[in-house]
Amino acid sequence: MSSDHDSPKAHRPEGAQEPHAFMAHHFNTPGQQAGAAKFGMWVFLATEILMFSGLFLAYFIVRMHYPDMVLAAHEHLNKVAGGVNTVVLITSSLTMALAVRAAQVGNTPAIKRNLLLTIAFAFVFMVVKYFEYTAKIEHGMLPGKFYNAHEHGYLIEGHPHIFFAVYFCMTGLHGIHVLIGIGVLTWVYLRAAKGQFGPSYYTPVENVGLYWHLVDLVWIFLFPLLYLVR
Amino acid sequence: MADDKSKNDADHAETHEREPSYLVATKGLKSWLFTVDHKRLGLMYLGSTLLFFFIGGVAAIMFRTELLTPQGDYIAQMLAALPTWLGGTAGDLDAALAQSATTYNKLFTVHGAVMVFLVIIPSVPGSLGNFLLPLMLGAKDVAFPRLNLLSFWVYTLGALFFIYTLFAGGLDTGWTFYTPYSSSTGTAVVSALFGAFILGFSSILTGLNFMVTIHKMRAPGMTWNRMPLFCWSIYATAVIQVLATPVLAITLLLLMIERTLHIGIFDPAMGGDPVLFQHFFWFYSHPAVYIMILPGFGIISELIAVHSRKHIFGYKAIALSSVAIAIISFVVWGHHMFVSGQSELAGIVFSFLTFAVAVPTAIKVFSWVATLYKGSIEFNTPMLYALMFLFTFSIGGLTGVFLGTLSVDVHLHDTYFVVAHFHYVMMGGTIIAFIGGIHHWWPKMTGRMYNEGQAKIGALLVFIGFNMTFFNQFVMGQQGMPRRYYTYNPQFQQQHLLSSIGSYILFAGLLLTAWYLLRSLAKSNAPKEPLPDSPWGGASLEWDTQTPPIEHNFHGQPRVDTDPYNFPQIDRTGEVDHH
Amino acid sequence: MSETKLHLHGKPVEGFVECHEHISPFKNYIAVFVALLVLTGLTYAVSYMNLGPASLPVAMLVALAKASLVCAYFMHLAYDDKYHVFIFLSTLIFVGIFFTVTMFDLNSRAELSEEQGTFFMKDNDREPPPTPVVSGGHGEEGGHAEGAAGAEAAPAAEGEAKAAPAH
Amino acid sequence: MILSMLMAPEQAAKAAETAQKAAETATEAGKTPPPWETLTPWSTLPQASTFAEGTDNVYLFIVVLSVFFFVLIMGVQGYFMWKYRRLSEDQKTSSITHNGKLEFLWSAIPAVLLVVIFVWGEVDFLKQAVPPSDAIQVRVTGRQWYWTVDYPDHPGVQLTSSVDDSTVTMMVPKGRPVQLTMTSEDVLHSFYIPAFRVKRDVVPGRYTTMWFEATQVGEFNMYCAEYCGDQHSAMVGVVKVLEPELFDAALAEAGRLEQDEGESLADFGKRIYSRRGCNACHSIDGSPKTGPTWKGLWGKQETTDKGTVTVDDNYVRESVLEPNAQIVSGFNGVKMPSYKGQLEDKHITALIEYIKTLK
Repeated sequence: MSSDHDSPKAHRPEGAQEPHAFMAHHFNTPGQQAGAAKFGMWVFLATEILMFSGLFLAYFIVRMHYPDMVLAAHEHLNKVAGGVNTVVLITSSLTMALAVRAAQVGNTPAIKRNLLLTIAFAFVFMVVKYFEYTAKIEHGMLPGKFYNAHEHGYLIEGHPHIFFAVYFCMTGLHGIHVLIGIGVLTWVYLRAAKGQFGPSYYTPVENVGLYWHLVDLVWIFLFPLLYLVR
Repeated sequence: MADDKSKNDADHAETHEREPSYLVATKGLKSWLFTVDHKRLGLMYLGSTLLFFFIGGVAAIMFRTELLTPQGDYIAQMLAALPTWLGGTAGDLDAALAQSATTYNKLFTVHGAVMVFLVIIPSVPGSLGNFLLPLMLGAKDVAFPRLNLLSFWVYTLGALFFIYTLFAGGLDTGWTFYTPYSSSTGTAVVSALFGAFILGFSSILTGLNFMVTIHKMRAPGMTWNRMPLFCWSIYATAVIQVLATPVLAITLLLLMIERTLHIGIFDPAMGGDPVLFQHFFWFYSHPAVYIMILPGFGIISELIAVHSRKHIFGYKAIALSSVAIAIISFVVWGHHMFVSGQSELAGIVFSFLTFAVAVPTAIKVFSWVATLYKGSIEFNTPMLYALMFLFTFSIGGLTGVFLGTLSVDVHLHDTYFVVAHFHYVMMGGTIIAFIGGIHHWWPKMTGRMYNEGQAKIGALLVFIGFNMTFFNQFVMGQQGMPRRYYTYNPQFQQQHLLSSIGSYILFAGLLLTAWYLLRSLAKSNAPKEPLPDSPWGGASLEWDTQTPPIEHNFHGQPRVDTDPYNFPQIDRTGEVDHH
Repeated sequence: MSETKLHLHGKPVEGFVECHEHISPFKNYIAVFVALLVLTGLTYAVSYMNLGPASLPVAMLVALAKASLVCAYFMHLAYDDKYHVFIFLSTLIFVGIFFTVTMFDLNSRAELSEEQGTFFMKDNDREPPPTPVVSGGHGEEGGHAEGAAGAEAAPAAEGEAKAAPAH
Repeated sequence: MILSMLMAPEQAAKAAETAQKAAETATEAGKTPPPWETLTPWSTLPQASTFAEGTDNVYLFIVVLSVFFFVLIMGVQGYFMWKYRRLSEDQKTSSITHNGKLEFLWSAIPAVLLVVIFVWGEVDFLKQAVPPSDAIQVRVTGRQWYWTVDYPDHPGVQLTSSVDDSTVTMMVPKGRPVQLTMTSEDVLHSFYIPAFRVKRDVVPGRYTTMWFEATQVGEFNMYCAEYCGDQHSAMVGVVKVLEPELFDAALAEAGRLEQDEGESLADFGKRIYSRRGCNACHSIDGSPKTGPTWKGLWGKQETTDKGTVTVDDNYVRESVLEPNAQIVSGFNGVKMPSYKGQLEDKHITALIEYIKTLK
């Protein structure tokens, strides 16, 4: 085992990027840092997928045990609101991807514009969600012991409290992810406004983008399962 | 041993003045609490896991005392008598007696939950993993040092929830939280669930960090096949932590919602399915068993190779079997549920897959024994623990075969046989390896050497106490003694007596170990000369730096051109030199 | 795509591929976006066509197609480090294991129960009949317990009717 | 024998003596076996069902294999430890790093043996999964914390376990298959008879089944094996195996819960108290248990979650049939199962008479 003791800079191969202001001390090259960050993000996405998978499995099992109840209960969800939200999220995914592209080519105004659009769509999503939730709460279509839709004149056969529990768990956890997304998007926007991103360093934009696309991915499956499937 | 420096260390001594170690590089409480140095975080994890190990151990000693006699009244009498010892009047014995069942249930739950969630899962990855991984890979730190700090504080937060649970009425569900009992009992289930939920995130963050570190932070020349086996086992562990723990998080979340809102996914009274909870729970908790044991495997690989100064036998087989175990561990969870009301067909599939795990495990054990062949074996404390591990873990592994066998498991499930089996694997495997690892890397971590004579006595006590406690529990289980009974059939009294006495010996051995380790830290025990870089003659990178290491681990960037088990004592004569 | 290589003893060092970059043309993003909108419309259409038992697999296939588009082009998996693809796919494999094995148990358990004359959900064939579904565990909230019991009386009867032929 | 056990329950808190008695009745010889016998696995656990031998054979096979491999590993390890101990600091070590043939062998041989064990265990397991069609039907219900056992072919017969004693909880004839259909009223339990090598979880909201055929006359311990709360360790009982020709009559006698001639109503109530699981939660000596004690209960003013109430006929009756209508304060966290359909009016009347005697 050998160990030589000259400074790490001496080992930087020719043609490698120069270190930027945001390189941490324990990395040797900016490329290593960017690669580590992106790799970490993908591993994080894997954990997110597995976390949601538990809820999806719960949904499938409830559906298997009570097929008629799920069919009857899902009719009470607002398909239009769900559809609008789907389009909103897909569009926000597009703007997010364009923000990353703008960072890659070093167009700071375009990064800011696209990030702002993404944040705006996220807010639209949450507003629609708010109206949906309000309607459900008014109709007593609540999870578990709070379920009392029959008192509001909605009679659903079976154990509809389970369906609405699954509905609120899934959309609720997804909604929390959207809220967190708004937070990190704002953070990235503020950094972008300071002009910190360019072709040599755009890891935060890219990673937040990956996260946002995952939020979109989850909704792509949630929407047909909860709102549409017969 | 201690005076035998490897060639590289001699080089070091020539080229470098000693620099302040990471322990003293910065000063003040804040420099520890908010450190991003993986080595300091490793020490902090070590301290906290050992603290909880003590708490869990005290709970165990208390219920072992209760089990001295078939009737369940010892703890009640102790609790009632406690005020008199403190100088007051005796407590209400009747009230204590009426609570003695609950007290016992809370004690074994505390023992299980603390040992699993707060000790064994974070122990080796958190302490030794954090300390060693960057050193072994030749990196300055883990990939995300601040995430590492966050992970530690998340662990602390989860631990606080557990402590809160203890004071808010305790927890009596058993560490498995089976529904519907956990959704109906009156104890502080939600705070415990939330604690475990938070601890899960600590585990995920640690695993994620280690995965990225191993992928991206290896020193130049450190190929996958030149990584020390400890890194391989940490890698396999990290894969499980990352893939399985999120499912635990969502399971505990659903259970919390079930308990507070009665949503009817797990609770049959509301239309749910309690067996579904077991599927969800064991999908995490079976792989979690390998989160616990795989790092132990890694430690043993290092210890045996270094202390017999021999190239580890079957490097690739050991490395790949770790990964194989990690993957297979995801498809065997149903062997916890053979009699749970799971379908027989699923039981058969799970049983078959369970046996598939046994093969890579057997490969490891055989390879370790083969490593001893024509070695130069030094019987110092770390090596004694490694050899002890081979003994106890072999028993633990072989008894696993009984429990994987369908018809035998029907009889043995939820009896003391299971208790004995998993203590042989968890305590006799992970904890023994952990203690061995602490001794092995103690000089590197602290710059101090413990008292070898006391350490050997401690090891002997642990070995005798452990086997005395748990071996006859196999017999008891086969005779039909069910788990989690605080009163029991008097036919088992002699065996319980033996177990309890064994547990006292084990406890004494562990206390002795803690005592001499702490004593070695005293100022008066500081060595006159700084300890050599490699007191055991180890050849991996962590022995290549100063003892204790400097703040940024290495002077410059280490480069690697050989594997970590190339000891200078290996006889290369008659061999074609290929490097 | 840039690859940084370190050299040791004149040979490139393994394991030092650091980061991949790829800049897609603007029109690709728009094309993917349009495709996603079309597929969303398709999901809608399918749900109104009422394909019976096929509706779930079809809806899932469409969702899968949408997800693949997002992953491949928005998340750059198509051009990315292959190891990221590997992580992503292996995650899906583990999700698959979790789903299939659990569902396999539930399905085969339901079948076995049918064969053995035992039932998945409780029905009222015992003498004496079991107590109402809501047990005293929720008794603290008296009002709720009654509400839930009312809501559940119907399903219990329904479950009984279904299970009866097997008995 | 059952009656003799009913004499004991006065010192409910001191479970020791009664547990001792339970053990005595459970062992066939009628006394605690000598210590050396408790330490050998085979002396105290009879093979009392048709499954027992098969299970034990697989078990023994694995024991033999395990001992062989353990001795092999430890023997080799011990030999190496002695032979290659470090004698000098510069002792040379071998440069061997692997051996493909050896590694293949020690992967393949265990793999083959494991497949054999798997198949063997699986065959026996499948036998346990399929009950014969002519099996005697038995219904088992688990509750916190006692078992009730009903026989659909013998209407009116019900046996229960008791928290203070190991009483006969189940009677089965020798040499006839018996199928248990089990469910739980509250949480998970597990019905476990070690001597028969059978065990099955009892799941609320669902029926699980298991079957066995006893091969030995005698009394065998029965346990709850799935943790179910406070008195988990008191959910034990005895399974009594009888010659088939004695079975029907003995069952009818054991299951009878009628007032005997010459028995006072209060004595009858006392019998019900211990035979229907009341003693699991209610003491009669004033000591606190899961439920309110019955000592001095009659006529007492109790504060409940619905206001105060005097303990009279109506309140006792309501508490038996709808236990959670009015819960005495301090006992909110506990749920009592309803006895509707389990206890008839005459039983409740007898219980009331019994409570009146507990001053």
